[in-house]
Amino acid sequence: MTVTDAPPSDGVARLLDADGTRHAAPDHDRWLEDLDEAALRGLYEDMVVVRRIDAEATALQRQGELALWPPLLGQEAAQIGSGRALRPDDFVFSSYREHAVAYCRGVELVDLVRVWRGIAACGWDPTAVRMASPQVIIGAQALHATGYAMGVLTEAVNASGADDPDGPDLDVAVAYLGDGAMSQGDVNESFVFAATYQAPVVFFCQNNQWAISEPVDLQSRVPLVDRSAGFGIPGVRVDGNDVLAVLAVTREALDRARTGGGPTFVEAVTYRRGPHTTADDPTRYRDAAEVEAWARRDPVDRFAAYLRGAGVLDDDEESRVQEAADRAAAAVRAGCTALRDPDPLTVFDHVHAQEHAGLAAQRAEYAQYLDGFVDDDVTEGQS
Amino acid sequence: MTVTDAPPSDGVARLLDADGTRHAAPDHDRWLEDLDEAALRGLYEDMVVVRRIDAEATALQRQGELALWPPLLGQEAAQIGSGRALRPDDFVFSSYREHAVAYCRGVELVDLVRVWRGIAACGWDPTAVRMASPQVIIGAQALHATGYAMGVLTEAVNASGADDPDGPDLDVAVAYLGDGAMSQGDVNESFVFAATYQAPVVFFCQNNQWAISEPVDLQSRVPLVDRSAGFGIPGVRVDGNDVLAVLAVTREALDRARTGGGPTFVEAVTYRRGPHTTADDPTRYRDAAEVEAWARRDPVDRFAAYLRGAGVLDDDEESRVQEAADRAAAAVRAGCTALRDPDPLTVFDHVHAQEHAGLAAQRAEYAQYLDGFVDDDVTEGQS
Amino acid sequence: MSSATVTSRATGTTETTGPGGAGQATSGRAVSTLTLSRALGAGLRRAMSDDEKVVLLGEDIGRLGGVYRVTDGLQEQFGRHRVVDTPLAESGIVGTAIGMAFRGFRPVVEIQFDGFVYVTFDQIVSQLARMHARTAGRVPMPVTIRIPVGGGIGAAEHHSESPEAYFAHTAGLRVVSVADPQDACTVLRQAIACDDPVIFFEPKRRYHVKGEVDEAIELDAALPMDAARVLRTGTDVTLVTWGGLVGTALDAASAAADEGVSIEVVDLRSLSPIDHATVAASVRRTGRLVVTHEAARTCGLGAEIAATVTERCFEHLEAAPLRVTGHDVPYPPARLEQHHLPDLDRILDGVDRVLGRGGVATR
Amino acid sequence: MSSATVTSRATGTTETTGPGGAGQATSGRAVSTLTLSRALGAGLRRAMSDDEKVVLLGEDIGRLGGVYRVTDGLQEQFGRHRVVDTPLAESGIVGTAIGMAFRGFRPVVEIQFDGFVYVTFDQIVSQLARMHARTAGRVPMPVTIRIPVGGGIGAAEHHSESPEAYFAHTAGLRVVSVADPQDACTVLRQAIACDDPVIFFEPKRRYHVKGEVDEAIELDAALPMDAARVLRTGTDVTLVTWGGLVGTALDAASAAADEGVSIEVVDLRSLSPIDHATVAASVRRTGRLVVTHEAARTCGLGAEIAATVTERCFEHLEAAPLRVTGHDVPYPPARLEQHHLPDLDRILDGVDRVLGRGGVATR
Ligand SMILES: Cc1ncc(C[n+]2csc(CCOP(=O)(O)OP(=O)(O)O)c2C)c(N)n1
Ligand SMILES: Cc1ncc(C[n+]2csc(CCOP(=O)(O)OP(=O)(O)O)c2C)c(N)n1
Ligand SMILES: [Mg+2]
Ligand SMILES: [Mg+2]
Repeated sequence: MTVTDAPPSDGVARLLDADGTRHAAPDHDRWLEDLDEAALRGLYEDMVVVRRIDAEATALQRQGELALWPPLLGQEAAQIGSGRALRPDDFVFSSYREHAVAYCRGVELVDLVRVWRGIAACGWDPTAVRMASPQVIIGAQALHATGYAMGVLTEAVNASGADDPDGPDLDVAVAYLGDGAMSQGDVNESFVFAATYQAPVVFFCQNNQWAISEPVDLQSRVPLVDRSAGFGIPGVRVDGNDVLAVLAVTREALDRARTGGGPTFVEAVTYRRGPHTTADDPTRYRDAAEVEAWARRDPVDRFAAYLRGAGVLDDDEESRVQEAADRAAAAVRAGCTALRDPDPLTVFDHVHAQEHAGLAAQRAEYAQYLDGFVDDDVTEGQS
Repeated sequence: MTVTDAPPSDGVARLLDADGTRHAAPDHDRWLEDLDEAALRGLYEDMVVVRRIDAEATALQRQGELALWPPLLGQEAAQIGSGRALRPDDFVFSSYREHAVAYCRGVELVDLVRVWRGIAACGWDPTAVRMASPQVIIGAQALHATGYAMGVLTEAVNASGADDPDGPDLDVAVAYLGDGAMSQGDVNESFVFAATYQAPVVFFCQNNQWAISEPVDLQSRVPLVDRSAGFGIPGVRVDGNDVLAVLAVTREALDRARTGGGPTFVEAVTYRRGPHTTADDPTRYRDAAEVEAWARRDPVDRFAAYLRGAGVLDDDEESRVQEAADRAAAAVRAGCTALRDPDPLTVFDHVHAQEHAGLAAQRAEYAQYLDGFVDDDVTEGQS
Repeated sequence: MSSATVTSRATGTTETTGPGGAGQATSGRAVSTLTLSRALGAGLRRAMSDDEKVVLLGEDIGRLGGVYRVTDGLQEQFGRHRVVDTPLAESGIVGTAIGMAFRGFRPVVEIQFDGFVYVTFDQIVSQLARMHARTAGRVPMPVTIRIPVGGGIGAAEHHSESPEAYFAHTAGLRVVSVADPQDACTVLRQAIACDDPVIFFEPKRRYHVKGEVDEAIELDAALPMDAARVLRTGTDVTLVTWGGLVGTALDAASAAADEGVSIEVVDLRSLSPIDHATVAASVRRTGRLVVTHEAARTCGLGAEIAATVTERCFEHLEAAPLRVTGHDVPYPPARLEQHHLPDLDRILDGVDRVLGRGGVATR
Repeated sequence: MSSATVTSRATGTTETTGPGGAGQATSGRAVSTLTLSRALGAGLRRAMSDDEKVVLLGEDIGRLGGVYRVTDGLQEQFGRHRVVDTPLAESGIVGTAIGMAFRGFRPVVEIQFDGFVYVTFDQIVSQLARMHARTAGRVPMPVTIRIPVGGGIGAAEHHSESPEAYFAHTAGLRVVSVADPQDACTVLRQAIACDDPVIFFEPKRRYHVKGEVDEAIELDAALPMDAARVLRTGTDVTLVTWGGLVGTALDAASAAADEGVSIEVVDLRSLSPIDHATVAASVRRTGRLVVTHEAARTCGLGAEIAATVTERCFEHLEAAPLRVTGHDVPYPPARLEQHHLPDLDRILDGVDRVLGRGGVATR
């Protein structure tokens, strides 16, 4: 492996330069000691696969199979690096673009697209994969993560009987949020609560430079990483296109939370290379040159270059990985196109956990209405 | 005057010790150069008068003349020092406890108690005194102040034609808020907006250590003054019981805003010596010892000691001031007890600026209803 | 306009405690006399003792015991991790309660006053109300939001609101309102035990009303949380209300009886779902409906009740359902609130009008 | 339940553009054909040209021109101090707009989608709506809040809401809803010119509907913002709706006419105040009322309209007013929205039922 000593000079934790050069950084490296070649290849495969899935979903949207898709192109390292740092018992509260995090949580491939096909509000069972439904209301999930973490603490206190459990080993809640989300009241309130209770929560902000058409400097004239200190929460800025650095800082943040050290704020500096969603036209508000510049800092290329230099990746491995990616994409496509629309009456399902007389009456009324349309000589329809 | 050189060592801007010893502090003193003896006596009189008004209002509440009163006892320096720093054309957006600020704005004495007698939602004409109605929803006013300041900037830009008006002399909006308010989303959003637009607004936070029964460390584990930097807003911590220091830092902050330097956050460290409101019983949640300790740092006593030491205050002047205070209190009392309940139909007034058919009908209906009660042989009632 | 000399038909405005455990199954235990606010505290204590997943969140609920002392003593008993004084941020309170529910807790949130609920509106209507549906039933939200509600107490701005229609219009929530100490204790326990989010309204003006309370009543045997109840039978007019106006409605019924008008008083109790069956059954008997509430008239619950009763009882109605409500104005300053709130006279005026007798206004 | 094969009675679902400037006084200028979204932009441009105190605030409204391109080109024309891209915080947007109104501006706020309005609910209902009353008329709040509203566009969660009842229930606000390009342009200009805060709903599903628009219409001569209008006269049933369902209602009326049923269609336009006079006059002629809206039924505007019509037209009603609405559910995923939204068939079913003909369900 090529490892140079030059530390990054911009206050950003970085282990890999854009060209794949690896820097030694003892503070971060100690969180990566277990990474053998297989693990490195695993990270690479993860990034390639989620990029391929993302491209496939974008294509599915263009073909009318999905109603909408928010591409993650460019944010693979931020999402895989952080997602792979988590323990199975941690719990993720994300925004809508964290497909790669969901992938890390073990969400079934087809489940990644259910929401975007317009057939469900949540594609998976949050309790099974320990990841909440994608949140559309910007920032709301930061409070959910904080409350979850408060619950983790309460449980620990109840279990130990002590006010400050000794040498705890806590599950951690992770809130994913964007640069735009930093302006929402809810996010700032979540910092207040997390700090007050020293809750085991990590705020992972992907600063992808844009909130739809708004550049990050409209949200803040100082680096986002500076925000948390004023709430009493340590902040760390990491190169979000460097999967190793992201993995390291996330592991450190998780460890702090796990051991009773309270919340951490991570700003992962990255870039949304695609449109905000498939409904967006970014050429209206940003320059091709900027997009180009960030393409040269691409997280996947960078990691590939490093791995090739380190002899961990060769052409054979590359084609194996590409095949895995193609298989994943094919699975997404096949799964997606096979998805059927839900039964009409499911509109009424799960609105309440216990029967609600008013809604039960509406359901019966609507069922009767639908029955009025049934052609007696037609056999029962699809689904 | 006794002026020592020992600077305060706790990061808090302070010119007067609790015993009235005056420190030299060139950075702050330069904002006080115009203060002659008359001005110093004026500040003292202000503080004594508002303390007396506050006591009278508390008494009026105990006697059933007011429905409620939130005493400012202990916060006179913070409010007079900042209130007297303002220009007439600045605009104040306050919370509910800023009676002394309202006094500085020239609000009529009786108008201070209208709201608390339960006969009006705002005691004065905000456009006349350039101070909005007291805000009850914690933190909401911080956004109003910020928007007002954005408007000031917009006007300046429109007037000058230039994007960044040269050598501006802007009106400033001042938001008063409490330590508890620092946790509200709206306050944090106001920091975002103020920073983004570099609006001429000063956030003046009276950290009086308590939000009803909650100590400030429940809101933040780090000093409140640290909050603003992470939004890109300079913060300054001042001894809120030192009227000179408060005056100096507020003047500086206003000057920054006025000249295009953008927002400032001021944390004035003070103490709410009385109950949260007359409905509160603080003995349930705080110790007499703490209250005692803060009584020894009293802002009025401190300033009196300094002025006496400096030969600006003597017994004659003191009785003149006390008489002025008594006159003000008497005026409040006389004005208050003379206030009559509003006419019933004013319930419908000013809900809309232009006639609203639905409400007009309700008004007519209710007027007719009231007319049904009129005893023909009784002459028209009170009010 | 000249102010009118108002002569009330009421002989007095003595607080009634309501019928207490009407329709409640008691388990035979000794009952004690409690104020409504103490009864709420008793309900909370029992819910917390029964289920360690019950936690309380709110401003000033710990050492102070809440501004109405409802949680008095609970932090001492259950510790500061189960009775949690929160930072001053309501969206934060409800948002973190949602997170705790994700972790399996049953948070009970106190919003200090009705007027402070709007800053957390999104967390209630977009998050709390929808999470169970959003997750296809995987993540229930057994969160109870306690809100002191309504006027009549001479309070400052934002302390006398009646926001129930906002929540009754919001799918996914349940909304209840209690009017007497026994209901306060029992329905609060039912709300906490319910797997759906519940907006729980506590009428401020009745916090000090006393009544007999059996804290240990069997929840399943008690009148269900979503049932209305007839508090007084009558034959001429059905009078529907809830919460703070229940006492006034009963007083009105007494006063009307003296004049020979028989009013059936229905305490709606549940505002979502609305027990339309009970209301409609009553209106089918009386042929006339008056609904009274403190909230503004337009799009208030009165409209929903009137519309549904008309749908269900059209052939039985002798007159159009009539609403006696707060005006479409921001809650007025305290000294004017009696001209905003329905009182005994306005209710009787409404009753007269629905009976075609003109009412005060046109007498 | 087995899914049903749905056979629509509609021959097609062609978009109608509505009657354009029905009831509008034109100043004789040449008109142009615009989509509803362009008509809104034209209205904004004119309001900004007429009054330099008009400023726009919102997310992505500048360079991007808004996600629906309503503000396209306005920042270029008026500069970034009058067309202000804001940080991503709706409470901040409305709160600062209030502050700007204090300074004498007439802010026009864009909330990007209906579902994002709840995070600024307090600033709207506790601050904006009350400031004029709070200050005894000293501080008017001429703030217009533009909200793309409603469903039928296959959108993601929180992008298809119909929150009008929340605002119609809030004293101090005006609430309007437009359905065609001419109204879009004119009513938006009227809203901006109004000294009261106005919630201005833009039906998303009609953004692309085209119609003739006279941008320069005299505001005072035009149909007032708070008036309803009869879009199609009829004798059997009055059908009241607004915004996104106006086109559907007109289609339904056409379809019904083919079957011999004469429907009078009222575009309510103003949701606060409601022009009850126009509605009641129509119901007095027809004897029957159907109200249709996308929002949930319980405590929706339909209840208010039904209740008020019953109050005013009791003797004229042949049947109970009937509501055809969204269900009391969170807005469903896009592929199910057709089972939530009233459509032509559900409206006709309601018409049949109010005519005592059973309707689809019981045929
Ligand atoms: C409360 C709210 N306001 C506005 C929106 C519309 N909206 C959706 S995504 C987005 C930008 C978010 O930017 P950022 O937080 O940086 O996340 P990114 O999309 O870059 O991942 C906006 C404004 C929303 N979903 N919720
Ligand atoms: C949104 C909101 N939540 C709660 C309250 C109730 N409340 C009134 S004052 C107060 C404490 C405020 O503390 P702080 O901001 O420190 O101001 P202080 O009273 O000390 O001047 C609380 C919780 C409120 N008025 N508004
Ligand atoms: Mg972003
Ligand atoms: Mg305080």
